[in-house]
Amino acid sequence: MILFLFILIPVLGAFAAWLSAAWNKKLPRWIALMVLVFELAMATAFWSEAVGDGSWYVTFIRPWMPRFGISFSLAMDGLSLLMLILTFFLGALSVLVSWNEIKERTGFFFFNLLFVLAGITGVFLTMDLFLFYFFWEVMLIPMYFLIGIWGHGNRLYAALKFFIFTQAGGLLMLLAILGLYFVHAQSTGVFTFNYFDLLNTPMAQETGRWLMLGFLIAFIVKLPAFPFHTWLPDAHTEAPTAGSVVLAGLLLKTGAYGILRFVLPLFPEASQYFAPYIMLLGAIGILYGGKLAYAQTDFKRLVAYTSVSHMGFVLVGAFAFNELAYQGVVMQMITHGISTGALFMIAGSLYDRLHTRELEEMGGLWPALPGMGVVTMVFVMASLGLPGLGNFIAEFLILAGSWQAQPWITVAATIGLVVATVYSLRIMQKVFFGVSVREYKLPDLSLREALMFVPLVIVIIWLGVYPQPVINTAKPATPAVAVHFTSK
Amino acid sequence: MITSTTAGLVLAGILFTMGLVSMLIRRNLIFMLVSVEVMLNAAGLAFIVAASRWGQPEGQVMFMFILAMAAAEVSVGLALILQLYHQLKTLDSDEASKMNG
Amino acid sequence: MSATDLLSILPLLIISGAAVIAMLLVAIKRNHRVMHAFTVLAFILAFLALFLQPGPLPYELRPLFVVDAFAMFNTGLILVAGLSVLFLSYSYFEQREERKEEYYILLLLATVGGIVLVVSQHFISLFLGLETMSISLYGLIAYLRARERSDEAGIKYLLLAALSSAFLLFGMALVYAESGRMDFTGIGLYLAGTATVPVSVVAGFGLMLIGIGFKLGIVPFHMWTPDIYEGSPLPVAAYIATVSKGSMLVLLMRFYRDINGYEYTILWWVIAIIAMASMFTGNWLALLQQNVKRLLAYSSIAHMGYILIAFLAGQEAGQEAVMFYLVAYVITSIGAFGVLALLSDKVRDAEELSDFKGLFWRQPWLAAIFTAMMLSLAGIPLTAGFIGKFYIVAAGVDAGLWLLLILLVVNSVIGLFYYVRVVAVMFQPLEAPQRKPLPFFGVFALSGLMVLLLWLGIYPSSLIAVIRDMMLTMG
Amino acid sequence: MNWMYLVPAMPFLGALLLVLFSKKIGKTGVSLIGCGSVGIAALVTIVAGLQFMNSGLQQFSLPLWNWLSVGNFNIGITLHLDALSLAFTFVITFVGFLIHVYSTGYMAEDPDFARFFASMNLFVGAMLMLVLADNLLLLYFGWEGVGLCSYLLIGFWYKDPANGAAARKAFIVTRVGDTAMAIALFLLVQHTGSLQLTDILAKAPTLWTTGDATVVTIAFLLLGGAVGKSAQLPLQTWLPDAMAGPTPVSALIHAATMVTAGVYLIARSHVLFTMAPAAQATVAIVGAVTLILAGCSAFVQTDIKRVLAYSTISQIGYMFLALGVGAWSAAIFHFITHAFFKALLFLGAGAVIVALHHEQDMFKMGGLRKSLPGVFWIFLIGSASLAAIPFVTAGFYSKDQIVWLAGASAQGGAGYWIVAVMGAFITAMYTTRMMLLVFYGKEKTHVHHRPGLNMMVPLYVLAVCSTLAGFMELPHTLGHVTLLSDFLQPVLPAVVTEHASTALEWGSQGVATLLCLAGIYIVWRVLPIPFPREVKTFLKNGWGFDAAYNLLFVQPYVLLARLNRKDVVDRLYVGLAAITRYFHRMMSATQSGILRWYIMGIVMGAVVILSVIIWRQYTV
Repeated sequence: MILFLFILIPVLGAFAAWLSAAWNKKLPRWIALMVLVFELAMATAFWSEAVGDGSWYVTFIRPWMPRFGISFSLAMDGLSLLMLILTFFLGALSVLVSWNEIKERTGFFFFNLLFVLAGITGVFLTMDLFLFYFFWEVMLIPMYFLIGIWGHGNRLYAALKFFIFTQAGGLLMLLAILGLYFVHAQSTGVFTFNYFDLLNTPMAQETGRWLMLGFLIAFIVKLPAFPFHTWLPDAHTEAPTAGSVVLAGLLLKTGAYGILRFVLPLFPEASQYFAPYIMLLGAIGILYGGKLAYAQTDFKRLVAYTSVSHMGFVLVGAFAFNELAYQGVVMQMITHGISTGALFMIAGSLYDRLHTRELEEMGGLWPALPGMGVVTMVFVMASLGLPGLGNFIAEFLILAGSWQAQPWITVAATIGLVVATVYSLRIMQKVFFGVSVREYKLPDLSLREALMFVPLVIVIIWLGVYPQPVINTAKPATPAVAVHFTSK
Repeated sequence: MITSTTAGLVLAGILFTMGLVSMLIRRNLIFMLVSVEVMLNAAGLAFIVAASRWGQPEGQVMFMFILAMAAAEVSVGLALILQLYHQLKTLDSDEASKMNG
Repeated sequence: MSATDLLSILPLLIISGAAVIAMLLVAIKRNHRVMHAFTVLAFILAFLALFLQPGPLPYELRPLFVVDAFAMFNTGLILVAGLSVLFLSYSYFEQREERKEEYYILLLLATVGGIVLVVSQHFISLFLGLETMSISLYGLIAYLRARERSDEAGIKYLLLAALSSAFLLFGMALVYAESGRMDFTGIGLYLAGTATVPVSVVAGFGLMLIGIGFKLGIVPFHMWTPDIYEGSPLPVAAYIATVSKGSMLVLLMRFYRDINGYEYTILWWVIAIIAMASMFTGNWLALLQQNVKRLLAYSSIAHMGYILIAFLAGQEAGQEAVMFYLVAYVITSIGAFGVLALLSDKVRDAEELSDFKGLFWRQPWLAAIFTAMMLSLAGIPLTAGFIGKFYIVAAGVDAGLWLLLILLVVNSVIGLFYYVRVVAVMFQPLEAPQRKPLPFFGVFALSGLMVLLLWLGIYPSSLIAVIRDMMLTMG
Repeated sequence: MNWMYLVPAMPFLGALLLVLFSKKIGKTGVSLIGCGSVGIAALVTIVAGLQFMNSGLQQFSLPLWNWLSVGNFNIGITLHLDALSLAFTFVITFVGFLIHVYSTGYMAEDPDFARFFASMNLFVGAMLMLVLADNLLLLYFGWEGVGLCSYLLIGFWYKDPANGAAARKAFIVTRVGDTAMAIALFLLVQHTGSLQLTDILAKAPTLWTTGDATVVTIAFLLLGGAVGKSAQLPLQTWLPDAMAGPTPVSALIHAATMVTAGVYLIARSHVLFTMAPAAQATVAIVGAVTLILAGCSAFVQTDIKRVLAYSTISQIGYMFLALGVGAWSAAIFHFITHAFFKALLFLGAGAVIVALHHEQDMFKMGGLRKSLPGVFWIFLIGSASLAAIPFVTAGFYSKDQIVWLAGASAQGGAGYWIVAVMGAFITAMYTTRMMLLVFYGKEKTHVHHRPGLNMMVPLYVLAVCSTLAGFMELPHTLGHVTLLSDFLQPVLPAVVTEHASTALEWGSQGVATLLCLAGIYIVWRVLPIPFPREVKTFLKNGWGFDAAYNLLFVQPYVLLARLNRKDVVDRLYVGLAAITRYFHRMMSATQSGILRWYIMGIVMGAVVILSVIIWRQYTV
């Protein structure tokens, strides 16, 4: 039941926020914040109790469409739990981020924000493939609105592009889900969308490969991997800060989650067959994304391309089939969510003050904003993979793991660290160093901003120096296929 | 070998085609209406031929219905054409193309 | 005819009778409100009469009619659709200057045609139903005489419908000439008993397909749709999109099943190509369309293409999918046209995309409804359209129609572009929101439709169970 | 020794406090925390070091907490103390403390006083983690951490974009090396399943035979990391530019400690290098070539700090040479003396620079012998050590050992020896030139301000060390003291010498001494040395490496980035959209509104359907 509440509470909160706006414009943000803090507390409490209790902590099943063998089936293991905590953590922060940024139609804004978070929560919890697809699509619309209504200049184009890309991938996944459903029915006579039943479906080699591609495309569009990444810079750049945070921090993770949860366990043979090609795509993404990030002049666009680069690591790691890489992928999902989310928040805070995102118009901000400079430095360093910060753990584990599968691809991916250095340092230089164009008299971190950034900094350092709790939590959730070659 | 049924159907087919062709090449709405009547009657003829082949009344019943329907259609059609003429001052069907795209 | 015979087609009788009484009412005194109330009453009564079904199903009224669960269900669907249209019609026509009362008579007559189509199992009743509906529609389409476009639409529809009827008739004549039967089951028997089906019979089916395809508005017989949708009054457009197309679709399904049409690969391929062409043509045409009515018309072409995929998948799943999609499509179409109707004023219809600018901030509820309808058309979850599309894809996957499904996916993506574009327009910021009071009945009907849409989107099991039972009894 | 964790913890804590409370505690508070934290670390090091030496342990590990544990792969945050790390720790904390104290004077006027000390403390902490790490991952943590601080401090005066560029260059170039090192770690994980240093060094001989491709690859990759950090060929280009940072930074990071991390790494993993002769030879060759190239460049610089920077590269070249020929402890010895005298020289240069109001051009200095006598003497001591004036300087003993072993050790040879003595000659020349330009001749810039006590005291201490440190280790010919190499013996094996004899050693020392004195004499007599201008420019720009890298890597990358700013992949999707729109326009044309056209559509459809059906009927 607690699983259902995880989804239900944000949905109810969403409607409450919407309706309350008619009464008081400031109420929705309080409602949203309280809902998410409550959820975060609930998930964290759950974590402190649940760790070590085997693979699946809790499940929730109700029949939904018996005609098709569809049930409303939720279940939680370590991976889901970690993703859930990340969701609520970033969700609460994105409310704080929007605190003053969103002045128009606050009710509807927070409605959408909570709704998209509910959808994401559902994606992370569901163990019914139909329901998964359902949530997968549900989260698109509120996200579309977040970008399309409260975004910047070219918001409609960006929102539409986002929508169309993910929908195209999603429909292919739907075909694959149904294909799997009927393949399963043919061989066992049981019509079901239940994840656990569909595991180990016997199927012809070729069928498996085609179906796997259907899933994979949906996930790597969302991830996004080269060459399906082009929706992301537009969407990230035009979205309001909270939208960018949710997109980068959470929505992209649903793609990674999908790969770990569905592609690998459902199609072990096909995954191994395609692994080198997919890892290659990942490595190309790392380098290509990094190169594009370097070329950007728009702060948010730059950060957006870094996501392409960082998500390449996920792809490289997920298909390396060993435990190191798997744990690295889980870490990467979390740390990228935090570090990139933080960078978008910084971009938002700067935009608040300067009303521009152009790097060329910034510079020399350090004297005015030393506090923000320090925070930015932390996350820039996280983004280039400085040891001691969470991203390093993730990238190291991924690369150390993938090395054992594909050394040459790993070399290419490792060169990504240099590329990351090049673009990351450019951020610091362009924003905080150099001489200020005009003499700024700007307020440094406000209390609200400090409340946003301090937890982020603490978490990223915590993950950098003591990631073991996360690793322990994710460990029982490791699918057997993911540890195909265990390290010697 | 050509049976009378086949011959009748071929005749009906020829009539039908003639109606069709004239519908295509005519621009005057009245003529188009007439052409479509020709086609309907060709179909009716085909029914009669078929009915006579099987010695059944159904085909002829059908023809009656076709006649009735054609009459209804013509009456509505003429009314509409009249109205259109008031507005466009022409019976050229190509003029009645305000809606496109 | 026995009492049970009459009872079994009671809805049809009620509507027919109501049409006659309505004429008398007009003759006595013109009163829009009374006419409207009377028609609504007739529809409700007819709907209730469905539940008075006497005997076991299927109940045959030889030779023309058959009343089975399938027919009952679709009669119900037609009646509900008609009722919804009626709710929208009152306020729409109330603000017009033309005489309003005959509209209701025509609507009743068209509904008679529709019901006849869904219960017919004979060429004659097919023809009668079709023509009753068509001729009423001529009048309905051209009802707003003051508008030039109305006449243009009316005359176009008349000539094209007559043309297509001619094809249909000629096709039926060819089939009849060869088989000597005009009832569907009889033709089926004839076909079953013939080793090689003569070319004239297959050609006859082909010609019939033209007539049916015209009504369904599928490529290449689709060209009338945008002009007719644009030219007709909005409730009528909604009616054409739903009742006219729906009843024809039902007829096609029945006919195809009775003649065992899935055996003729050539027909299958013809329909498959039509389906593909319809999807692409409809979506491409709608892509940058600025007129919402035309946009809906084009989108309906594409949707008919989607339905044909489920139709081609055949089997149980395919037929269920067709029915579910039809229900979803009926709800969605009426909802969409309904929003347009409520937004229209007495001078013009709210049909340009620019009329929707900032609607969400002016009329949030209407905008929410329209958004839901658009998303349903696009097949986004939480709406019936999503389940419908899922059903079609499931049926397609089951039947292994991968090519068609991939094209469906491509088209869904193209479709998404313009549906979402419409939604985006509604959410554009608007400086000075002006509200206009909305008629209660209209909003009530639309809200009901939206609730239904969401209900079917979230919990479709009830409808699925009904459709499934119905299909099972049909055999 | 259990509170050894305080050694790295104190500087980290200091950095944290300085970041959080910089505004509240004033300059005095900042100085106290900044110097105090490193001072405490130094004290703890001394105490722990004494305990360690008394305990008789060969090594001591202090596990703090479990960092990562995935499957069989375990990494702890564990400190590891042995002779090698103790030597480094001592130098880092001790020299670091002196430089911190010095900085309170040097940076006194800077508005970003607190930021400076925060970064410096962070650096010391990271550097300590590097040398105290028990495993390569933790070492890598320190390794990158010092890189970050180096970046922060080179770009300390961020208002000048050139400083920022220098900082980024330093970070990026070293990162190239780090990438190689990271790959080495992956290989080690793959083959040994561990990154624990003692583990690896113990397992290596059982896993591989000498010269095995894997171990050679690993050694080469580690060397890649080392040359990046230690500014050796081919990644040396960043160090001269790194002089953009404040002078104490150059002293601490770019002379005494961080740049020798590469030496530490190679010494630390000496087993792997011993097993990979090709890689070890490469170490020697890299060192030899670097020391000559950098020495030549140092000779023609005009900026006093750049002279010292090239000199540092060159001296680290010596250390690499020593490592390459298996003279492990000689390298460490040179590291220690170099840390003292180079820090001394940098700080002395800093005193000069401050005195002349941030003038760094040696040709605008001159005659400072009189106006800054204290600095002059100190600088003289440092220079003497650098030039390796025989017998009285630390530099003489450490360099002499390397020169001798370059020829005499088993892996050494005549070629290395010749390069080493040539290097000594060049060193003497550029050192003398620097002394002459700065302290002799006419005074060209007036002295503004004399260094205060807080700057001078560290200089005195370092001067003493630069002289005395040499006596830890004396050659066979001169008393034969082996304090350091004995101390390091448990960690680093003694050098194996071949064809060595006392006579030869005398000869080697004699030649080196002669060349050194000759160098001094030549420069003394004939300054300025007439060089063709082109040669001078070429040498001054560091043998054109910068230009070549710029042309080969930087510019193509920037150009590519600029050309493809809009992402060419997106064109694909834009193109698809355009095609769809084109179809839309094409189809729209069919909806002409003309009735006959529609009829035509239906007729065409009918014709096609009928002909397909009939065709099919008669063909099948």
